[in-house]
Amino acid sequence: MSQSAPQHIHAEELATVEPGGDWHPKIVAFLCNWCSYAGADLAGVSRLQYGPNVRIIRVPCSARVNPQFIMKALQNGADGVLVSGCHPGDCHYISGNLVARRKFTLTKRFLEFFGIEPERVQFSWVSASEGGRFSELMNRVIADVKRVGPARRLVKNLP
Amino acid sequence: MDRATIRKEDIPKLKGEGKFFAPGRKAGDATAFVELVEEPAEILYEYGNVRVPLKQVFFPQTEVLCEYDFDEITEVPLPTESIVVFGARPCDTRALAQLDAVFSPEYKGHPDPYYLRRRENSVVIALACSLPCGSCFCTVTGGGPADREGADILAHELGAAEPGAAKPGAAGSGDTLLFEALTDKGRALLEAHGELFAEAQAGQIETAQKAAAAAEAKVRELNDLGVDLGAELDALKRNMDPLFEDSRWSGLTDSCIGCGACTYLCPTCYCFDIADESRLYKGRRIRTWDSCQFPLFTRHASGHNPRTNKKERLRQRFMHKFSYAVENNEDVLCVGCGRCITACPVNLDIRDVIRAFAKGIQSEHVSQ
Amino acid sequence: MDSRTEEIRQAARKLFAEDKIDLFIGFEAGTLPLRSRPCFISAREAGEDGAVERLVWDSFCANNLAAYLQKYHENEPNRRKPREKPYPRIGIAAKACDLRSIVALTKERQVQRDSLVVVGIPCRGMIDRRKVEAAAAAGAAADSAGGSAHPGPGGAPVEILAHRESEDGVLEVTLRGGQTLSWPREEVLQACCLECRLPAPEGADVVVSGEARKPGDGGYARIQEFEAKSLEERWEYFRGELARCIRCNACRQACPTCWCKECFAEQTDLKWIGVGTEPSDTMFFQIIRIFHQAGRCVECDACYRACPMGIDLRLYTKKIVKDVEEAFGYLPGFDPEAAPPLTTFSEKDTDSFITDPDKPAGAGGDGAGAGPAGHETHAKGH
Amino acid sequence: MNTSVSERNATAGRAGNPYIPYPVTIAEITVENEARDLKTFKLVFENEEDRSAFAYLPGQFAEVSVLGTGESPFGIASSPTEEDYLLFTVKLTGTVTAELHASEPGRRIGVRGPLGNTFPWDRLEGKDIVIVSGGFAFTTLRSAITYMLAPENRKKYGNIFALYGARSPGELMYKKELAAWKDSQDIQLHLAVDRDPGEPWDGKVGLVPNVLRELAPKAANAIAMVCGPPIMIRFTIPVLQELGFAKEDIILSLENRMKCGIGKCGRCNVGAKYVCVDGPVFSFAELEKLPPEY
Repeated sequence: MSQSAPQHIHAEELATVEPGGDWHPKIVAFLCNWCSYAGADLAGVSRLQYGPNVRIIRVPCSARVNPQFIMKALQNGADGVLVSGCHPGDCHYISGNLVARRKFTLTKRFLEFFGIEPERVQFSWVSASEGGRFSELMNRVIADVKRVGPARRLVKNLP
Repeated sequence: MDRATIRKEDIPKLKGEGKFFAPGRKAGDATAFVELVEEPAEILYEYGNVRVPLKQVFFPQTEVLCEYDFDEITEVPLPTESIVVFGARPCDTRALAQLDAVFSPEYKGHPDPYYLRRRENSVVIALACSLPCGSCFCTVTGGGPADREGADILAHELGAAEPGAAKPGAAGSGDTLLFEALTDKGRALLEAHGELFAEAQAGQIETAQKAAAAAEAKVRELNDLGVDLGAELDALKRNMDPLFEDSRWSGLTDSCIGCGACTYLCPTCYCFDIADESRLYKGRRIRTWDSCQFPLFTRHASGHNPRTNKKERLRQRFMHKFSYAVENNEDVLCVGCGRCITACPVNLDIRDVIRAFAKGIQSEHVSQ
Repeated sequence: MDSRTEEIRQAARKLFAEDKIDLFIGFEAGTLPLRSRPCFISAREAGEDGAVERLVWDSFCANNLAAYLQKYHENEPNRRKPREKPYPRIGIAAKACDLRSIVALTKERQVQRDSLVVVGIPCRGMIDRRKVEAAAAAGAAADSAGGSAHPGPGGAPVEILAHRESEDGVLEVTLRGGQTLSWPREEVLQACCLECRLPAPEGADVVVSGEARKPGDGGYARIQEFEAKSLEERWEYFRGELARCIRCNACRQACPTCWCKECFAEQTDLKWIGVGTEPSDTMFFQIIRIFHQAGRCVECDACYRACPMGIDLRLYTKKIVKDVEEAFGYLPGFDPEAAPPLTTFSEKDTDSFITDPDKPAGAGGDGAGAGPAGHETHAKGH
Repeated sequence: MNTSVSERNATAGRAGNPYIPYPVTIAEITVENEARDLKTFKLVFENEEDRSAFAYLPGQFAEVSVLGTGESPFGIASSPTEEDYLLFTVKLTGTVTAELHASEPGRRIGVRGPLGNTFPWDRLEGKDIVIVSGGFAFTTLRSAITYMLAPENRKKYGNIFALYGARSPGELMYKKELAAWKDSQDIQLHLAVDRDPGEPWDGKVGLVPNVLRELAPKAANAIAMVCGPPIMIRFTIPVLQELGFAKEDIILSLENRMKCGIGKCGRCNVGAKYVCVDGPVFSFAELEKLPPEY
């Protein structure tokens, strides 16, 4: 198996990969421009170590993240999805993340209800000054996803 | 050997090298959904009709046309497996004959290789309908419970209950079937499996004919819509076109919610969509069932839509079946199976439409 | 037929006579047993003999009529000039759930409440025709020695030719073959009616007489039971049900609060899902479709009834209703002022689902939502 | 009405399968207008046998196929007399056109066709030709004019009159061809813009129907071919009738949403006629009998 998880892969093939073995999960992170993305930046500038498995997508605000984004990432083969915004009360747009929090509360519970592993889709708050927190968060998410193994549910089967 | 009998338990032995489809129950459905499944062990004999029509076997909901990697196309080989279908109701095989016409190279100049290939490799055994339901109106559209069109073999259950018999328990209790070969393909199947068949007795043939006649009378009794569409194709052709502007359409379509249940479950509706789906540059081109009831069906890229509202879309569905198809195909694109009636979430009933326009269609005929 | 049929007709007649409405939406007798169907009577038709007399009320008026209103009361945010024609005034026979949908649509400006005359009907519950068919099949099998029932169209296990409802709440059906079977209607009511917490319409303009049924308990216990299952079991149920989906959109179209002009499933510039029946596409569609009903769904089960393939996703609609109520204390009801839960927030909203790297517990477990199963997977992982 | 597809036994797609496109390469991309939303794509077949199988006449269209995005039908803007390539002029509208517009020369794409009927070439022989067009619908008429002006064809037709209008001079397409035709004795070309362009302009000013009335081409022994936006068509037809053109002698080209292009998928119908096989070319007399669903 290659360094990164393959983009298109059949469920059976995935099952042969040993969870926690050589496999590197692919994680999509939606980060708000004002806090979490800056936090990720700070983590980089500070040379804090975290797994190289993350594809960061910068969004203007965590409230911009539609549950469809998360579904689309999973359908396209992401093994994990992280959404992170400013801490409640710190939103650049005053209340964006508070509205988002309601949406994410439901999203999180709903996906688990269908049978999507809770480790797959995670939400967090990281501020611009929390480079350390960001790298810890990423390592936590990567470890969680590694534990549950490659995504099978919701992955679209394409040639 | 044109007529022969076979025991029901031997039916699965007709399966050739390829696929075998027969009515069955799909697991996990509390509402007795029935589909033509590939598991020959549990053939269902007692059914009014299967929920998903026979078209699904030859014109699957999703068909891969080709695969591609960036700009390199890989053709998907045409289906080669042989197909035996057992137990399709005559309305469904009649619908198949209509689809044959649409997908043939003679229709508008091009063949549909996927459909045609499956049909070439198939033998379709119809099972005469002894149990017409309240929503069946096959006789109105030119068919009947023992219609032969589209089938290679017509099977009759011997010892099935008379329709409407006081005791329903006897339905389908006979364990012998009478097969009538209708085409060379049908005869070939009978010959290939000669050991399973016994010669039909005159009495058995008579029983089958009687049952068929009784079933037909039953359908006529259940649903006399005041018009015989199959017999009046010329009148239809002349009289449907002016109905395009009829003011009754909007009343007939008020309750439509615009879903595609009627068209997807219609055995004759064949409209489809072609779409690409890929991840990065690798993917496939598929075609899938589509429905004239969806606004997107006709919407131009510019946003202009020739059929903007549900009245126009519903009218299209009926005009296609009762007018355009008659002009293009010399047939009504409806076999009276009643699926659209039972599947409709709001009980919008095609029989109401036929009844509403029956007079207009027939007037000329009557005055002659 | 319900004795209130006549009251509904009178209400409609009066509204037409006083020129208060241009259209009345109610129910008329269906063309199949166990069905009544939506009926539209325009002011022009109302004058004709027998037009208003088409209206009926019985235990089969299950469709949520609010689904039709948006078409007449289109919200046109981009309109520059004021509307030339006023919105049509519509009288509508509404059960409590229809009215709750109307309230939800009003809040979202999809329906002009001022142009509606709601004839509220205290609801006694509607009969579930699939339940009746299943009960009839079982009854017929038990009754006729050794035989089986005459099957119905489209895979129905039994063909019911006619039904009759008595005033004292008994449903009698006649099967092909002449057999009759009967049940107290309470036994064959829709699950959503048995569990309904708000059967009496509040805020209707006209209310017909009669008592609504006793409120149910909401049926959240079923959800808790399902939450307690393993992830694997939950996934298998979902996968199994959706394997039958044919993408006909009946669920979406029947839903009164699925009102988007362009569904995400049909957006082409950004293609969210494919048009075929690939399982991940049908799943994506249903997950998002139901999710979009958060704070809107009134559990009328229109989507379930509409499905021609008998796919049962009622667990998921109830789940979203339960989560919205538990997390935000909101139940879509009759109050037009209550803000929809996803348009607002509270600083006290839960943070329990957040992954906090500073806390050891970690990994995604939102105990509140996942129930024991979340922890179970977690434990399995170690 | 015209040469039907089946008679000419077109295969439409690779290996006899009408759903599989012929591979072609984009050889050249020309920006046609100032708004830059019209580009002409010159496509070259990869295989000689595909090129010869793709035998078409002006008026027909093809499905241009961008793998991964989809297919869209476009009228063929080149003429069969331009043997080495196909031309399609594409307006930036939806997803396929956006992908095409974002392409560079050298990209490999696909083409299925030729599809649909042709302009009524048998009937046009020996007649005077009146061409009226507005906007970017001029594409198949470029094909028709190029075809008729080819030396081997020119003597088959009488006088050729062409009126082509656009919003402004910058929106007129095919500048090179227009310049050549203006100098040609074989065709009387009139160009028009809707409003005074505020720049040097030696053509007409006015909407196409009005300019047509003013130029008043003769209807005797003539057939008119009209392509343009619906609003232009609506006002042009009465003018042609005033000039004495019979309904049968006004030739129009329709477009509707299409997928298969071969009369199977069911969406482009106008009444019982399918635009993809019975059309896109119809006479006004034929269209009058059809419901207005286009």
